[in-house]
Amino acid sequence: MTFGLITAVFLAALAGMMNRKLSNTSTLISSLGILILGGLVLLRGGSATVAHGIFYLSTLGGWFLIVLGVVATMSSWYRWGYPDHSRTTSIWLPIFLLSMMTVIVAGNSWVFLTAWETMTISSFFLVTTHHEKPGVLQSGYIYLVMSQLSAMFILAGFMAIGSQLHSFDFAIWAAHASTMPDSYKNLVFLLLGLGFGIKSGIVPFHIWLPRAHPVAPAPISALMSGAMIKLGIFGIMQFLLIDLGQSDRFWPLVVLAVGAVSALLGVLYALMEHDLKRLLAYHSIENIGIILLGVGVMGVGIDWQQPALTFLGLAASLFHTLNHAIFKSQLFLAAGAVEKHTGTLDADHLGGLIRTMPGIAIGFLAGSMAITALPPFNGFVSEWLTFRGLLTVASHSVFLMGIYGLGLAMALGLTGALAGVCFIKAFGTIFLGEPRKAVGHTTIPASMTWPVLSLGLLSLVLGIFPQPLLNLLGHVGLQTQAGHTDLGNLLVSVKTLTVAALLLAGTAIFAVFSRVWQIKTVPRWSCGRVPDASMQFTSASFTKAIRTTFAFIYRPHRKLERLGQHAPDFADRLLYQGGTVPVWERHVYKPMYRWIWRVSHLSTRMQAGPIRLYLAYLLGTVGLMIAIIH
Amino acid sequence: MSYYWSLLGPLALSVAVTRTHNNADGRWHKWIAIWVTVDAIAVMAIIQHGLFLGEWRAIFIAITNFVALTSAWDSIPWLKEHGSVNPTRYYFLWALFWGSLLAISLSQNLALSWLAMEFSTLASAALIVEMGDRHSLEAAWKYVVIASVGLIMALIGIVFIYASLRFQGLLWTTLDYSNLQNHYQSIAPVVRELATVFIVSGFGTKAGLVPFHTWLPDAHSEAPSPVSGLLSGILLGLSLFTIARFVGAVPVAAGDALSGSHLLIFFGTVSIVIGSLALLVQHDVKRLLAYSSIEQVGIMALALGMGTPAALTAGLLQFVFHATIKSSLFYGAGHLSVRYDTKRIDGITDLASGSQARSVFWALGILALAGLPPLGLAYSEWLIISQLWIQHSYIVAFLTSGSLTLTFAALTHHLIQNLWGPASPSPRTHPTSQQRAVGGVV
Amino acid sequence: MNALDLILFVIAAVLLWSRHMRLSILLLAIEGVLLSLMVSISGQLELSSAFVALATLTIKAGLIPAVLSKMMSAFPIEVRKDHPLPLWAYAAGLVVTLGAGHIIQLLGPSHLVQNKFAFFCALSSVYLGMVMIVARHHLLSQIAALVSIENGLVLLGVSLAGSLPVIVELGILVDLAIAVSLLVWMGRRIHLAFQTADVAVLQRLKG
Amino acid sequence: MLWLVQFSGIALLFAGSPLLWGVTQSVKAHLQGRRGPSVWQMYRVIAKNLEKETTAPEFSSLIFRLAPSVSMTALTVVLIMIPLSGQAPQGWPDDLLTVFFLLALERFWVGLSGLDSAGTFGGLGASRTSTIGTGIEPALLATFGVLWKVSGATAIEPVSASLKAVPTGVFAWSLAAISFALIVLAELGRMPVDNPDTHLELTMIHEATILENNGRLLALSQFAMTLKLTVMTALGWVIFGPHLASAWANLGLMLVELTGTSAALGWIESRFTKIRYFQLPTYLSIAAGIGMLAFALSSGGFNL
Repeated sequence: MTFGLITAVFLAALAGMMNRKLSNTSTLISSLGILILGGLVLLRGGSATVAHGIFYLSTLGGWFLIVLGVVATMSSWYRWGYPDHSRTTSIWLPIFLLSMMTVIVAGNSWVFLTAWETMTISSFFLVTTHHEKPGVLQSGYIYLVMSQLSAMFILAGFMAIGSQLHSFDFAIWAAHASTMPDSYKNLVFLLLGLGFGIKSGIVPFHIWLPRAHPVAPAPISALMSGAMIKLGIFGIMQFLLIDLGQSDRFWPLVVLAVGAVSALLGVLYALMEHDLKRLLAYHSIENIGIILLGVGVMGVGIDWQQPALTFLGLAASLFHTLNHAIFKSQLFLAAGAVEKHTGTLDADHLGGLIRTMPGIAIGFLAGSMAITALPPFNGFVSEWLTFRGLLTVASHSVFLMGIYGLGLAMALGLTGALAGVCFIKAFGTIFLGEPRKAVGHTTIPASMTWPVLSLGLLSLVLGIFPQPLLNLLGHVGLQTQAGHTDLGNLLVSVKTLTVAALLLAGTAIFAVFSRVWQIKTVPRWSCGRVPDASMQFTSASFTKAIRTTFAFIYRPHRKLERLGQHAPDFADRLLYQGGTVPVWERHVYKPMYRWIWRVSHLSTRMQAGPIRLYLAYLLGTVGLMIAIIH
Repeated sequence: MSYYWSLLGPLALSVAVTRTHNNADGRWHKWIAIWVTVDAIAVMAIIQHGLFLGEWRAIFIAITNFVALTSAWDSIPWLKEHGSVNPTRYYFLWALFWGSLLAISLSQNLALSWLAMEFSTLASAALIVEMGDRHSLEAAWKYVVIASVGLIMALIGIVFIYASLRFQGLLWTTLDYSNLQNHYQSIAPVVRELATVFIVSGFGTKAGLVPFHTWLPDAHSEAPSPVSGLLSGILLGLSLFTIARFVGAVPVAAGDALSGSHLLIFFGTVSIVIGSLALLVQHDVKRLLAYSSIEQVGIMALALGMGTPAALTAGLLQFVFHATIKSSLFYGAGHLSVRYDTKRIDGITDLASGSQARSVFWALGILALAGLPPLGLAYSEWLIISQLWIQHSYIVAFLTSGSLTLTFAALTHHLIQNLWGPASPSPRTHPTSQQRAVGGVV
Repeated sequence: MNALDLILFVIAAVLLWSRHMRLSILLLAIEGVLLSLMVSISGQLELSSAFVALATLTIKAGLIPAVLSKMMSAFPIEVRKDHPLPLWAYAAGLVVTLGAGHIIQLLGPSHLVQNKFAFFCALSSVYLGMVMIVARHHLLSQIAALVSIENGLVLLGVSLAGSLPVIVELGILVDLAIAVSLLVWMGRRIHLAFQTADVAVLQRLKG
Repeated sequence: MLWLVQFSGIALLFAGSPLLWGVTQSVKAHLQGRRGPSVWQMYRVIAKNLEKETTAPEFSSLIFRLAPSVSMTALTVVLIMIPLSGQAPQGWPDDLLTVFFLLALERFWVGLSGLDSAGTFGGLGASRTSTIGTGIEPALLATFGVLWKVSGATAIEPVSASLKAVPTGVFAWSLAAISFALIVLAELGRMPVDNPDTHLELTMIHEATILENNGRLLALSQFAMTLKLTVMTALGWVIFGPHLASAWANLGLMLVELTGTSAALGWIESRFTKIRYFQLPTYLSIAAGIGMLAFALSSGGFNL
């Protein structure tokens, strides 16, 4: 059954690859296939090997298949209206989908790595669809290299496990990996953690993410941000937490720290962006951080042998994974619509789009509220779970460890608040107010609007009724086979339905009370001057206070030049330039890059030209070796 | 014994070629290619039994013939592009080179392997000189001198081994690998160690192990592309496997620092690191491929150095994949450099907007070389790395993994440039090889 | 026998030192004659070893010097002379000669080396040839050095094993002949292309 | 029984919140030597605004029109969730973290409405409100952490009694209460963070976001402002205040406490000056630091 379904997905995707006209339909079909497969696996529970160990299906994988399926289905639907009929997309998109599915259902490390690398290369070609635009190739290249780095770490980690267990089958790993010695587990944790972490975009390996995601076409960005980076989380949970079981207590704390740092820095960098898609990409880093906080809680639970805490962390991270997939793909799809609608994504040029594309605007608002974790949307539930997990860790430990846990919770709180600011900014400057520049308005087809709205609706539904889906998570195989009991009261104290009902009813009552339909439009107040669009706050001015507050992170710079004849006193024109310093790029990656080039140059010095030197190498080496013999 | 029939093809060809008249139209080139193809198929029929059994010799012959036949087919367009090359001489030398490669593959005897290898040097060097410009002269000179010195090293080792074994009364079969294996214990350990050092570095020179590789980038980049394919794809691997056969037959006591496997692993690692580092700053497309060969040979050396059955299989796989991929890339590089009139990587740009087949071919080849699954080489490399882990050679494993990443980065860097790079303003700014030759003479 | 070895060793040393191509070629020819003499008296006098000796004489004392001197005469007078031997080469020569002693010590316990003096002379000639190929600039010197190393190797074979298998010896000889002819042919073309016979100019390919 | 107490408490506090505002204002006026308006003044202002015609600035959308309703709703829901008698009825949604997120919801919509008004002041107010929010939320969590540590649950519960069992409980309690008070001042936009009476564009924070509101929208916004005062102080008293045996008595005590707080607020307003906007991060991080210290002390030990 499952094997048949996998085969069907393969065939559908391959058909799409062969034929450009078929591509849309068959991608949609294979996406739905993935969704169904995920549902089947999840409902059945447990794990099974399929096709002589080529595929290995676990409940965790089932959950990630659903995550992938949802995003893929919506992106495929969205593609019907998305005016990008390039050959690149029609060939590589099915392969990309297929490889992501195969990563999840892979049964041994060879299949996994093949799928993983195929995923990298196909997404690289998708990212560079518009290679003629400046900067795209560079972004794609950085993405490719970072991905390969990740693949190599994963390879090393797999080899470490495989050489210890003398098998590369995941089913065997699941059974025996927990018996490995602790020192070996540490090595595996380091290698696989780095490998999967780089691919999911943790700080400081995040630099590829804000470059690669924005330049890709919108459905691709949605898939990459919504599904692909989640596979890193899948790897961490499957191999490091579930398979390895109890390990050194140090590691969950590292995961928590990495999560907090990624979350905070991700949102802080997002705040300074005025390109909508780059902003969303930075938010992916933030959300990966939040998911990792949940993962860390799960790890702490495993190490403390606390099934309830383990399950809390698991539920928090997995649910946030799904939620982020939903609202992030929704936001990316909406951003794609904005781009097609106006031809730009620069928040400093846009404004008032809620009047020209109300459907997308409402979808974006729903997504913004979900990503900011506001009730009654789904982000609220998963962040609530994460908070609960962190505060539980904090309150069950003493002094320093307690402070650490509380600090993490506070970091998450700060992250949430900053995300709020960022999305007030994003939604406010792009969809509200008066247009800042005159931009064209192309009509958006309904097939681009509806996926965005459906995803918004899905967010809302999951925010109000999270319990059924969370119950499915009880099947995820953990070595501490408890947690099922705690499932029921996990969400008992957050009465999502009550709160949602109160909120909707209250808003309706007050809206009726204030008679919103009777309100007349009048000119706005601007101290008596004639108001114009430039008086509005822009993206940069909105976040000025945050920029100064976090100056130690941003290292902002500004330059004010006075131009004109009597420049110092009466300037004709002022030239203002400002920005922030990309710290990681400047202080880590640039020097590293230069260093590698220098070493490379140095290594070719060996090949200096004169044949007598070459002969001297040869004879010298042999002489040296003979001298060693005794 | 029947394997020796495979030498008939090259010999017949070399004789037949001398009978041809050097008329302008190259119609007979096609017949040579057909002859090589037919011969390859016939030999395949002879050796198929051994092939199924996984005999090394059979595999070597098969892969040598396969690359030779592609080289023969590629020679037709290549000769058309390079009118200044004398086809008769070219094909004569080519046939000798092919024959010497087959002889290395076949050889069951250390001394014969040595001889065949020496002849392969001479034949291929003569082919490089056929290009006729200053660069190729320089490359060929370095190639012959360095390779000869290296091979003399190997010969010193062989003399030691022979001198130790001549009392066995086996006469000239003393140096058969099987006899070596049977009698190696009568060789004093120190002699074994000394001979291993000489033979590994001697044949290692032909295999292109760093620091004996110095001739390799020059020779491979200046040779005619069809010959570069054979040089890089076949000759390097065969030299390495000759070392492996010797090392397998005459093992050094396990505790010795300079045992064959240690040397192979050491030089292999150094080759991987240096080869991958050099990739990043290359300007010449064929030099790029040559350095990548050094790196690949290093990986093979690791596999052969470990010597476990799994590692040997992986090494063999690596050899086969590398032979097919690298040779086709060399052919492609030759045609591209003629088409764009430059061998500079930054001159060969914007492939993607041209013929689709060409860009797909090039991209697939480079990506395969970069170690991207499911394109062959990735798997053999992974297998080798897994063997390193199993043997607990962590440092080597990390160095190899790191270098593979670097290789990937460098090759894709150049690939992106090739596929979509900005079209160079005037494609004719770089002098062609013929112009260079003329300039050199003037 | 030992006297022959000593003479060959001295010739190798003089070859290293000699700047004049004509002298070098002459020395090579003498080496060839002595070698063929050596081969013929070393083992039992058989048809095969006589054949090898004859071949050695033809190739090493006849063909190779002839080809080399033909090549040299194609060069103008001013490029018939190599640079003087650099100082470090003397030191290197001394070191490698001592190195040969080191190897004899190494091999001592194995009883491989029957005639230590002959072995020493042979190995040192090989080593001196190697020093020569690194130290010398001239195209011809490099070829001569290659031949000299090869000669030393034959000496080594004789001193260690009496003789190598005939087929191998003949193979080596033929190979040497072809290699030298090829190198000579290339050397003439290099001289034509680069207007010099100094290998130090072969520096265009790097990196 | 608890249900009845809870519902009457909600009704009382909802209806009485403009009165509490009035108390603050008149105490302030008295301390400043003015006669000041009556304590019922806020009711009059709201009633007056309800009668006026409602307008919205050009370019504004439904967001602007809905925002006062949403913030009003969010605060009402928070009010509903607080167990005003110190003990929630069975199955009551008295969840601490939900309160946290509801406050964020209110702030989010206020910010949006500011930007939707398409003027300079709206954006300014939105920017300042949400920036202050980024300091408030983590600091609030520190206090919540203390609560969590003591009760081990997510519900809003009084902590004083439980903290007494901890050796350093008194310190923990007082530090947490101080931290919470500092945060509440910031959240409410009172001195020393913001001056609620100002109409000077350069300094105003909350006022700027509702500058374009009038008529019914303004009435809702003003009511929301007073409701927020009530909600936050009630939350503080429930958590940190004394706790009596009877539910009705507790409710009565709550009313007294709220009135007292309003008066105290008036006193604070007339004693302190507003600190600079760019000094606010320092202020808020001090609050957060105190909260963390309280959390550390609430475990009662210093063993690692």
